[in-house]
Amino acid sequence: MTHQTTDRTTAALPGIDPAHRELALHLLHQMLRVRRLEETCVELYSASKIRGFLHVQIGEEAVAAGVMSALGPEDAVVATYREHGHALLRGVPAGAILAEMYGKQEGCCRGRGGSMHLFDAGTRFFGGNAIVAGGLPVAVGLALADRMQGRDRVTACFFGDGAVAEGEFHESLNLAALWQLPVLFCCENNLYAMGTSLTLTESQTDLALKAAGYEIPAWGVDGMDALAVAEASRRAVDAVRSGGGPHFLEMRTFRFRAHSMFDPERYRDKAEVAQWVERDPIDTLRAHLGLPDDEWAALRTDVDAELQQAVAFAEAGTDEPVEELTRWVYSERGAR
Amino acid sequence: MTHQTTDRTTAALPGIDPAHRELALHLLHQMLRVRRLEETCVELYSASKIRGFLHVQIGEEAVAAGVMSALGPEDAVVATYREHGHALLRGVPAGAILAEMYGKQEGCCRGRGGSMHLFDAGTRFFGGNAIVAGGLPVAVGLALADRMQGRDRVTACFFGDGAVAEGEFHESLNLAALWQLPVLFCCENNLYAMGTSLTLTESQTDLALKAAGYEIPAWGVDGMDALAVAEASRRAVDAVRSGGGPHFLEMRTFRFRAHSMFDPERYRDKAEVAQWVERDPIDTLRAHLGLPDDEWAALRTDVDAELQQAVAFAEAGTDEPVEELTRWVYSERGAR
Amino acid sequence: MKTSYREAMRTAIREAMLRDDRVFLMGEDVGHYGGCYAVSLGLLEEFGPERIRDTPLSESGFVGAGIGAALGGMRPIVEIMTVNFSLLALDQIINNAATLSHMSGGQFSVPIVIRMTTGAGRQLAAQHSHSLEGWYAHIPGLRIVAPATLADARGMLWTALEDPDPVLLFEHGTLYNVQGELDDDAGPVDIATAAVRRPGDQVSLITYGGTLPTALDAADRLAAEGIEAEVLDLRSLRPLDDAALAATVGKTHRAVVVDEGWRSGSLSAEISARITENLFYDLDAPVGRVCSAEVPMPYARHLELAALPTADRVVAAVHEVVHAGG
Amino acid sequence: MKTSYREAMRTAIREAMLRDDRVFLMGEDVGHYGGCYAVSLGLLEEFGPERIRDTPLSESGFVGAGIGAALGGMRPIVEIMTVNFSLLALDQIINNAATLSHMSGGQFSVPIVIRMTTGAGRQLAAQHSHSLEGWYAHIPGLRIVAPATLADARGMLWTALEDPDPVLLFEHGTLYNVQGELDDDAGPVDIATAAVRRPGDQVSLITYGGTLPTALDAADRLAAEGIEAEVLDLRSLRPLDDAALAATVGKTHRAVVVDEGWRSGSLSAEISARITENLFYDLDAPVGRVCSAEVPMPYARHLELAALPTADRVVAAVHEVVHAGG
Ligand SMILES: Cc1ncc(C[n+]2csc(CCOP(=O)(O)OP(=O)(O)O)c2C)c(N)n1
Ligand SMILES: Cc1ncc(C[n+]2csc(CCOP(=O)(O)OP(=O)(O)O)c2C)c(N)n1
Ligand SMILES: [Mg+2]
Ligand SMILES: [Mg+2]
Repeated sequence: MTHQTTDRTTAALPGIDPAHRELALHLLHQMLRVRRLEETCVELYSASKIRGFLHVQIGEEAVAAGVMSALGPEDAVVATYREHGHALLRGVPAGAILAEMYGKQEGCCRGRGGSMHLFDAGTRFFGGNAIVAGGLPVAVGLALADRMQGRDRVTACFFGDGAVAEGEFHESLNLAALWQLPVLFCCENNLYAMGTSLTLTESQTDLALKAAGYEIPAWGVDGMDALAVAEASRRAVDAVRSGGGPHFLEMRTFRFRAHSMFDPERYRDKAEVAQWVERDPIDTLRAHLGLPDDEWAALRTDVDAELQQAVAFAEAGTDEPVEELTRWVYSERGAR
Repeated sequence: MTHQTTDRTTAALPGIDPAHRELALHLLHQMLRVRRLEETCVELYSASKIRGFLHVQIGEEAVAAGVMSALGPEDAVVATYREHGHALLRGVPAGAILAEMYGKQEGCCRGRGGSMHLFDAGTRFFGGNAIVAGGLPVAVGLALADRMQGRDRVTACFFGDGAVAEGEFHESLNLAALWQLPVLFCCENNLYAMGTSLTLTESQTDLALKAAGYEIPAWGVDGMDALAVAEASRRAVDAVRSGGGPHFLEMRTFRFRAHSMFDPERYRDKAEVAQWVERDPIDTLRAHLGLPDDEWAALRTDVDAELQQAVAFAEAGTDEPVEELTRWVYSERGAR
Repeated sequence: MKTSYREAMRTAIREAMLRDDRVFLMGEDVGHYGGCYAVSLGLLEEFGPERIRDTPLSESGFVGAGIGAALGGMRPIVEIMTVNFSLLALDQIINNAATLSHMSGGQFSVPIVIRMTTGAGRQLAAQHSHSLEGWYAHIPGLRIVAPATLADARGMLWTALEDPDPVLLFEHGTLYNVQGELDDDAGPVDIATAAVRRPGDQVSLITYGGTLPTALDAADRLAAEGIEAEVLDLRSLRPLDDAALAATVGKTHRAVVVDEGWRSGSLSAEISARITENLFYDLDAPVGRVCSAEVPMPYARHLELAALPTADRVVAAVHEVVHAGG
Repeated sequence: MKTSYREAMRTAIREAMLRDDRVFLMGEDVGHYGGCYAVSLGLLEEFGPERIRDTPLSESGFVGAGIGAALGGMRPIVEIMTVNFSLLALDQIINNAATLSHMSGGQFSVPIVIRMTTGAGRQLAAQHSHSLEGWYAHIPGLRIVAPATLADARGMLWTALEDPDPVLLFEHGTLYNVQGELDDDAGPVDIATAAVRRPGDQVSLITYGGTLPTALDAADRLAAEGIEAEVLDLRSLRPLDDAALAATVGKTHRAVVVDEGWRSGSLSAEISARITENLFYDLDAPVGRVCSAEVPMPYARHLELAALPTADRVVAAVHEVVHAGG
């Protein structure tokens, strides 16, 4: 059912070198896939096809697109409950993601996880964690396993600005730095933790500076610029992979939509949102590329087709028999 | 039963101004009281009069003596399981402390707490906590109450280098700094957490620098020099009391004895200990003062008398009736 | 007056803030967001950011700070957004809040109220669907209460704040939208006794919190078949009201406990054990239990429903004990 | 071979390290200190600091790291110095270790073993004397085992490491110094079944871990008065061996559960409830329970003894059920 997504590279426009254009087009395509997937999720939620909590990252696509472009297939990814885009760009088919949100057994977790708990062993995508900062220690452990087994893999761990206040953040950064583990900490700083602004949660609001306090190389990146994120990620991933220990990227971004489908957004005014929407990462990159309308239209058609197939796949999904309720509580296959 | 301890100030020696000499003598006296109390505890433990875990701070007395000298009666103190000296210098009678370790109802907690859980409402001594870093959030809350009720009190919170790795340390420092609460964080850095050296627990071993990462004024102090600790504490307490927000003191010190009565000290060699013993805070201050032998002898006699009375008091202690086992699980007096 | 569980809880907080200026509300998103479940909506505007205090995501830190503030003379209401996150604050709750009074030989008490949303039923999956209130009831030094009605949502908070010891107050997420009538002069209620919500003499349905509506629904259906079930709402999970258990089972001789906790080691086990210990010779049948399946809650609706106690399952369990041996 | 519980546990760790190089031991003071209870003494010298890994005081961090390492193909043995500190790691244990397999639809499993010292009896007071293993047994997705004998201390670890799911292994602090004989070829043992440690036909004493010696002691005393008690060692607290419970109670018709946990909501409640559910008509008397008093453990020796289950109390409880009604 997977939809073949083809990177469409055409003759370079004057002034932009082909490699750069290829990367830019790739990032644009990936961001558009995330955007359309999540716009579809919102529609399906309103149509009551998707239930529970739903958190979309619309506006933040440059972060996932940029970081993922720097990872290899053997690397690992740990994300949060706002992870649809991360799963998709890591290689989980849109259909499997939507089927999961439909609660169907064709979903990537057989419908047991839902929106907040997407997992995929095949692409080493370790979720999908609904406990803020709960994924950080796990990422440290994945990296520890790689270190102890002499594998040059990198574990990318995504989390928000709100997670920085949690004790698990502190313990994880210290362990990773102390043991010099190959973790790339990817902080998605969208300035709000639900309805609480960063200024109300951190005494030190410069999060890159905070990370540096653990002796971890850390730098801030424009999280609305996919090319900047991709470039910073490439450098950081290279450093981590070549034994440079953990690195920390603070991606400064913004969520255009509400925290979840239940959030009336009382805590921020429309003007602040509007300012950021002007920096929409997709529009920005499209303009930077000077992409001709026909190519843009083609790209959209391509992505829309992918999503139509995905929705169809989810709609055709089937319920897992109730008799299987307690399956998977304990593993069915022995440990290898 | 309290033994009256008199600060013995005699004519100043040439070259030392009287105020300074008075403070120095006071600190010397206080350190000696702690030293002798804990030497007594060790003897009593060997004699099986005291059981459970026993952690002495022998070698670190300058820290408690110096900080306590800067606090007022309305201030609050939160300490760890290595807190006999803190309780004593805060004003808990040695007899009540020893009776507690004997498990007698005349003890400061009626024998329910023991060595690790000394409490005293009268002197606002809030323990005595056997969970590493468990006292920090409580200290933050005590300071929050003072702030909300407009009282200019300071809460001094003691903890070790090992506590710095705990999530509760991180959450507490951030809260105190974010809300600008009157907490004095007193880090007793004795270079080891049980048998694990600081270099094996922290990626950033400069703990003052680490605290500064929370936007908290922090400085390192020679924890073997009672006068230095007293001076640093005075300045920090003044700053905190006058609304300067939380401050952090890293006191660099060393424990001369084992972590507890069960510790064979395999993790450090005698030479390291010997080097630090040469800097014994009591000997150092006594030498600095050029205290005549007769005055020193008098001081010791004074302290020994206090302890003899304390031991007698504990020996005369009585067991709480077994029928009272479940008293105090819930309060007997209503909340006021 | 027509109101909702959510509004009743908000009124209770508001009243407490007005009655006693030592009272304040602290937690994640209680202020600017308006409360994750809108319980504290509007209170920031009325009382300001000092007393309606938004906290960072630091469960252990702000729960511990609440404990310290209580020791310092305040009367904190600490909101942990959901019981799932309270696991991060468990050290503070168990090792400090629950023990300080005893460890200090009665010198200190910790008058804190910790509120949290609990329970499943909204397809929030494994990490957001725990029912751990019965698990917390294992801890000496804590009082555990579970308001299941509008009157209790309105009246338990103030009584809890007046209690000198830590009280954990569990609000089931499916109750917030429950609408109903409440006396205009409704006020504080006791937090120690159980209450019979429906009289009956053939079987006792013992429950609390989010499953009270389930039990009442089942009782109606049973009545239709001529089985009169008495529904006992525990209200306080620690301590348990043994007298009320004895009274109802002494009358009906048969009992079914309805508890949303995972069956093994749930509160239903303690209740079953106590009934057997105290009323063994009164029992005409073994105590039945209707609990949640022992599975991290699945997201899929049909699986979640299959995992939770439903009126169907309660009715079936009652049939068993009613037709059992005796 | 003459050995001790501590040595048997050390041998088990050593053997596991030698058998499988994916196995490593991680925790506070397991290395340079030699282990808080000297279990890992000498292993740092033999296996080096990578595989005998001292951690900072970061319970949530290193337990979570153990979970991640297990997902990454390692076989971590994570030592939490004592159960009291495990409260700080509970989020990782419950929300990650216990749920990842199910949440991911069976794609992942977490083959981690978490060892901790549990229990009271050494005057360590309120914050260092918990017995929470029965409390942990409430959590689906976890296996809970409690080695009470030298053979189990020697043999449970390897089986636990071979299990694909998280296993929590509880070592009672009073057992480490127990001396005894162990076959030279002693090796892995199952971690699923209960074991009869002393046959008898008049009453069943059901226990585990640190209270097994207490129960055996009581059984000897009862035998002296002519009451033959069967002592069942649960060994696995989750899952419980229902067949073994049925077998012993089906034979004796009377049971007393001995559990060091606080009485209300302890494992003894679940066992009592299950026996009543499954064997109600076989019972000649209500199931008795001998547990800890519901108090944060006091330091004073005489108070601690008064709070704990002792052979005296077990004997008294047996007298009650033996002379009871039926
Ligand atoms: C430990 C924990 N506490 C509280 C919550 C409730 N909650 C869910 S998301 C969220 C805000 C997180 O903000 P941030 O980390 O910045 O991520 P973002 O949602 O902005 O992407 C909160 C408070 C949670 N899921 N986990
Ligand atoms: C949360 C927690 N983990 C582990 C322990 C066991 N433990 C007791 S003291 C200690 C070392 C603490 O070192 P540090 O904070 O430096 O204080 P020090 O003993 O050196 O004064 C440890 C690991 C504990 N009491 N609490
Ligand atoms: Mg955010
Ligand atoms: Mg130390």
